[in-house]
Amino acid sequence: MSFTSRRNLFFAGVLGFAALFLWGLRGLPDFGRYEGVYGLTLNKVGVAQTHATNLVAAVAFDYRGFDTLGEEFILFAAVVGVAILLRAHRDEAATDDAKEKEDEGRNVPHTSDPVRVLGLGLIGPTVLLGLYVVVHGHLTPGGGFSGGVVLATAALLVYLAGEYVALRRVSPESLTELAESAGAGSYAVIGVFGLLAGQAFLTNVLPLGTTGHLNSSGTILLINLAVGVEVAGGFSFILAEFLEQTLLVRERV
Amino acid sequence: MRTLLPLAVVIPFLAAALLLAAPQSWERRGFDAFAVAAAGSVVVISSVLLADSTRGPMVYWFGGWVPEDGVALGLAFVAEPIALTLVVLAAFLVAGSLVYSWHFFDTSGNLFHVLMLVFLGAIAGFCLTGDLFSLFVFFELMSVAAFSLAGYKVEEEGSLQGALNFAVTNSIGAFLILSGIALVYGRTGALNLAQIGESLAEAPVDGLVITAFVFLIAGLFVKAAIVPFHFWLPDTYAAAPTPVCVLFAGIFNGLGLYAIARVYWTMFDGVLGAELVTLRAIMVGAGAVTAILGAFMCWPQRHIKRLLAFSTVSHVGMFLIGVGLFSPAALAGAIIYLMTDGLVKGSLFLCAGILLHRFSSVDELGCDGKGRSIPYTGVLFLLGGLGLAGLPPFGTFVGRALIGEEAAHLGWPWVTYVMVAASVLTAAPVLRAGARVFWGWGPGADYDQRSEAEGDEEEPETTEARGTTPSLMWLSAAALLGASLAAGLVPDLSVRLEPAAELFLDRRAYADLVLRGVTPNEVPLPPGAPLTEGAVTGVIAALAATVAAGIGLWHAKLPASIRGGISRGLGPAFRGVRALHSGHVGDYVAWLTAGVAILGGLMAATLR
Amino acid sequence: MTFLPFAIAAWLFAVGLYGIVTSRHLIHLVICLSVVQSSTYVLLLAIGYRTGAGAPIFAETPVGAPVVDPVVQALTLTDSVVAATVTALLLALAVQVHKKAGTFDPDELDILQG
Amino acid sequence: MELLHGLVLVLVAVGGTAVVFTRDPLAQSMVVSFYGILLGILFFVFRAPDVALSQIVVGAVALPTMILLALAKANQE
Repeated sequence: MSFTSRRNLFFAGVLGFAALFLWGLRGLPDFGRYEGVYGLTLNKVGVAQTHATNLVAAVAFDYRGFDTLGEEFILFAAVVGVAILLRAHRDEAATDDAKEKEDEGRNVPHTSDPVRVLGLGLIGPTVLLGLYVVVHGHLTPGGGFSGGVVLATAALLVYLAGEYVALRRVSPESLTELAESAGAGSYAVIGVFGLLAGQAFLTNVLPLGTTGHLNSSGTILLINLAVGVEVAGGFSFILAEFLEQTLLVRERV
Repeated sequence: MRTLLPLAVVIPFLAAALLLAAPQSWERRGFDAFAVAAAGSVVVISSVLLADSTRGPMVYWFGGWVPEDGVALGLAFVAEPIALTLVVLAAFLVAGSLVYSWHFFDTSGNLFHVLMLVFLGAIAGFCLTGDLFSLFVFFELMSVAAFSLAGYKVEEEGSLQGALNFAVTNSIGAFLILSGIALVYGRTGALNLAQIGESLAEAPVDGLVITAFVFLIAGLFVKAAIVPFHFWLPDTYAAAPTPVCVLFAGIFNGLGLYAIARVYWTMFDGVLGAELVTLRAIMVGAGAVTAILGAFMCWPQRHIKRLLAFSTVSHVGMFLIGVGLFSPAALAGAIIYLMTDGLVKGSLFLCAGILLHRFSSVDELGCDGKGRSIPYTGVLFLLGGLGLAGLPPFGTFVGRALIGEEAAHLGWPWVTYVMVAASVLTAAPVLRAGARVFWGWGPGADYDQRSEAEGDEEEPETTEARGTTPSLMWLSAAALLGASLAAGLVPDLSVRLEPAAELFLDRRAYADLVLRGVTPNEVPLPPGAPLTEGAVTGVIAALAATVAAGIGLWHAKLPASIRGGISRGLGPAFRGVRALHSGHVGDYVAWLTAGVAILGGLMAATLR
Repeated sequence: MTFLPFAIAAWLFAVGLYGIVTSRHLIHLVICLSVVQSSTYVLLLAIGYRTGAGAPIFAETPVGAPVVDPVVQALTLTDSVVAATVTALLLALAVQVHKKAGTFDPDELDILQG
Repeated sequence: MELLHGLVLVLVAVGGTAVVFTRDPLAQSMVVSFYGILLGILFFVFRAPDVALSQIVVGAVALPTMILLALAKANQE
C-alpha cells in the first residue's frame, strides 16, 4: 500500500477503534470511585495473612505469585532472544583468546579522568541503593523489579567509567547468564518448597516473622531476592550485549 | 495427582533455567537428551492427568489460596480434558521437534532448547489457567519465546523481518487483551474467570461488556491469524526454522481459538448468551472468510513453506467455524480437527525441512524432480497432502465432519461446502508441489517466466552431510503423520470429547467447580454414530484435490480459451490479494486497527 | 473531568498506533509500541485509584485505612519491567534487520511480498 | 479529581504525543526519557509508588540507554 492509502485505512479504522474504546470506558466506575471486591478484600486481610507491609509485593509474590513467575520467564525468554539475535556479531569477531588480547590492548572508550572518577565513585552507592531497594521490597515501595534495574545501572556505570574491559570479564556469558538462570530457577525452586511441605506450589511455607521487620513475610522476601538477581542479570546482560556490538564494530572501523 | 498439575509448567521452566546455566563445554547431545527428556516428561504427566480428568475435572489453587465467599484471592489451574488434550499435543510436538532438531544448528549451543522448553511451559500454563491475567501472562510468554524462535536464523533477512512483523502485531494484540482485561476488572473487580462470569451475568449488556469482549477477541484473533489480523503469519512461518514451524502451525494459532472458547464460555456466556445467534453468525462468517482467503492464497505459492503457512491460515479459519458455532459437538470437532490437522501440517513442515537440508531450497520449481532421490520423504509429503484434504482414515475428516454436521443442524449446510472447498484448495497445491518435486511430474521449470526472489537459495539449517537424510528427521515426520492417522482410527473418536465439551460449555458448573469446589455431574459418553457422510466427503475432497493438482501441473495443456478465461477471471483477484500481503508492518497494523473497528462495529450494531 | 484519565489512556493507545503505521524508522516504531503499552498502565492504575485513599503500603499507614487497589499495581509493576526487556528484544531485531537490509525504513523492506 | 491529576495527565498525553511525533530516533530517546519521568510522576499521584519507582528506573534510564546503544550500533556500520 502507498503511504497515503495506508494512512487513510488507518484513520478509518482508528475512528471506529476510538469510538469503541471510549464507549467501553464510559462503562467504568467514575475515576476515584472504584470498589472492586478483589482489592478491597486483600486490603483487609493481606497484611495479616502475609506479614508484608507492602501489599503490592504481597499480591505480586504471594497471592498472584504464579503470574509473576510467568512474568519472570518472559524476561528470561526475552534475554535469551536478545542473546540469539546479537550472537551473530560475536561469532564474526575473533575467537575468545584473541578477543581477550584485544581487550587488553584496547583503550575504548576514552573517558576523561573526572568522569571516570565520578563514575567509579557512583558505583558503590548505586549498588548499595539497589540492594536496599531489593531487600526492603516487602516493606516499602521497591523490590526485586526496580532494585534489579538499579543494580544493572551499576554495570552501566562501570562502562561509563571506562572500565569496559573489567565489565567484559565478568559480564556477558559467565556471570549475567548465570544470574539469569539462577534468578529464574530459584523462583521456581522456592515454589517447590511448598510441594515439599505437602502444600500447593508457591505456598508461603516459611516462618512469616514479625510484620514490619526486615526478616518477615516468608517466601516473599526470598522471591524478591530471586527476582532482583534475575532482573539485574537480565538488564546488565542486555546492556552488555548492545555495548559489545557497539564496541566491536567501532574497533574494526 | 494434584502435585502433578503445576509440574506440567514447572518442569519445563526449571529445565530451561538449568540448561541455560549448563556449561557450554557440555556435549551438544547432552543438551538434546536433557531437553527431550524434559519435554517427554511433560507428555507423560499431561497424559496421566488427561486420563484422570476424564473421571472429573480438578482445581488447583496456587499458594493454597482457596476462594473465600466466592472471591478468588489467588490463581487456579483447572484441569479438564480439553485443556489437557492441548497440553499433550503441545508436549508431543515439542518433543518431536527436539528430536528432529538433533541434526540442527550444530553451532548454536543450548539457547534453542531453552526457548523451546519455555515455550512448552507457557503453553501448558495458558491452557490450564483459570485466571484472566494469567492467560495474558502466558500468552505474552508464549509470544516472546516465539518471537525469538522465529528470528532464530539471524543470517536471513526474511526470517528477521518476519519475526519483527510477528512481534509488532502480536504485541499490539497483547495490549488489546490487556486493555480488555482492565475494562473487565474495572467492572467486576475480579480476575478469576469464573468469578468474572458470575459478576458480569448480573448486569445487562452495555458498551463496556461489548468493548471488552471485542478487545479480547481481537487480540486472540491476531494470535490465531484470522483475516484481517493474519498478515504476519505467512511472513513468519515461511522463514522460521523448521522445528519451530511445527509448533507454530501445529498448535500456536489453535491456542488463540481455544482461549476464545474459554473466555466466552466462562466469562461472557451469562451476559451475551441471549445473543448467541448473532455472535455465531459473526464468528462463522470470520472463519469462512479466513478459510477461503487462506486457501485462495495457497495456489499461487511456489515457496513450499509459505504455501504451508497460507494453508495454516485457511485451516485456522475452519477451526474458528467450529469454535464459533458455540455448541459442544462443534467444539469437540474443532479440537479434533485442530489436533489431527496440526500433526499433518507439522509432518509436512518437517518434510519441507528435509528438502531444505538436501537441496538448500524449498522452491517448488527449483526442486523440480530433485526429490526423486528421497522417495520415502515424497510418500510422506503426498500422504500429508491427502491428510490435509481430509481423506479417511486421517483424523482430519472426523473433525471436519463434526463441524459440518453441527452447522447443518443449526441451519447452515453451506458451511460444509466452504470447508471442503478450502480443504481442496489447500491440499491441491501441496499435492502439486509434491508430485513435481518428488516425481518430477509436470513440465519443467521454464514454463513459468516469473523469476521471483522467493525461489532463491536459502541458508541451510543443518550442518550434516547433505547427501543423506538422517533417519531421525524422517522418523519424526513419520511419527507426526502416523499419530494423525492413528487418531482417525480411534473407535468413536467423534464422541470421545463430547462430554468434555459439554462441561466446557457449562458456565454454571464451571463456576461451581472453581469457586465452591462442587464437582460437576458426569456427562455420559453418547453412543458413537458412524460418520459415513463425512468419510465420503473426505474421499471426494481428496479426489478433487488430486484432480486440481493435476490441473496445476499440466495447465499448459488446457485449451487456450479456458486458460485465458481463468487468467482473465482470477488473475486480477490473485494479484490484488497478493498485493495486500505486502510485508510492510505499517500496513499490517493499519489492517489490525481496521479489523478491530469492523469487529466492534458488527458487535455494537447487533448486540446492543 | 472524571473521564479524563480514561480518555487519555485511549488517546495514548491511538496515537501510538498512528506512530507505528506512519513510521519510517524501525526504532521509532518500536518506541511507539512502548507508548501504546504505557496506555495500558495508565488505564489500569486509573481504574484502581480511589479518591482520598493512600498507597497500599502499610509501613506507616495503619491497616484498615482506605488505600487504592493493590492488584492493578502488582499487575503493572511486574509488567512494566518485563516489557522493557521485550522492547530490547524488538530493538535487537530492528538492529539485525538494519544489518541485513541496510535500512531502518519499513518502506524499503520488500522481500516478503505476496 | 484534583487539579494536580488533571495537570499531570495532560502532560502525559502531550509527552506521549511528542514521543510519537519526534521522528528522529536519537531525539526521540531523549523525549522518551522525559516521558518516562512524566509517567513516573503520574503513577506517584495515582498512589502507586512501586510502579512509579520502576517506571522511572526503566522508562527514564534503562529504555533510553538501550535505544541509544541500538542506534550507536547501527550508525557505526
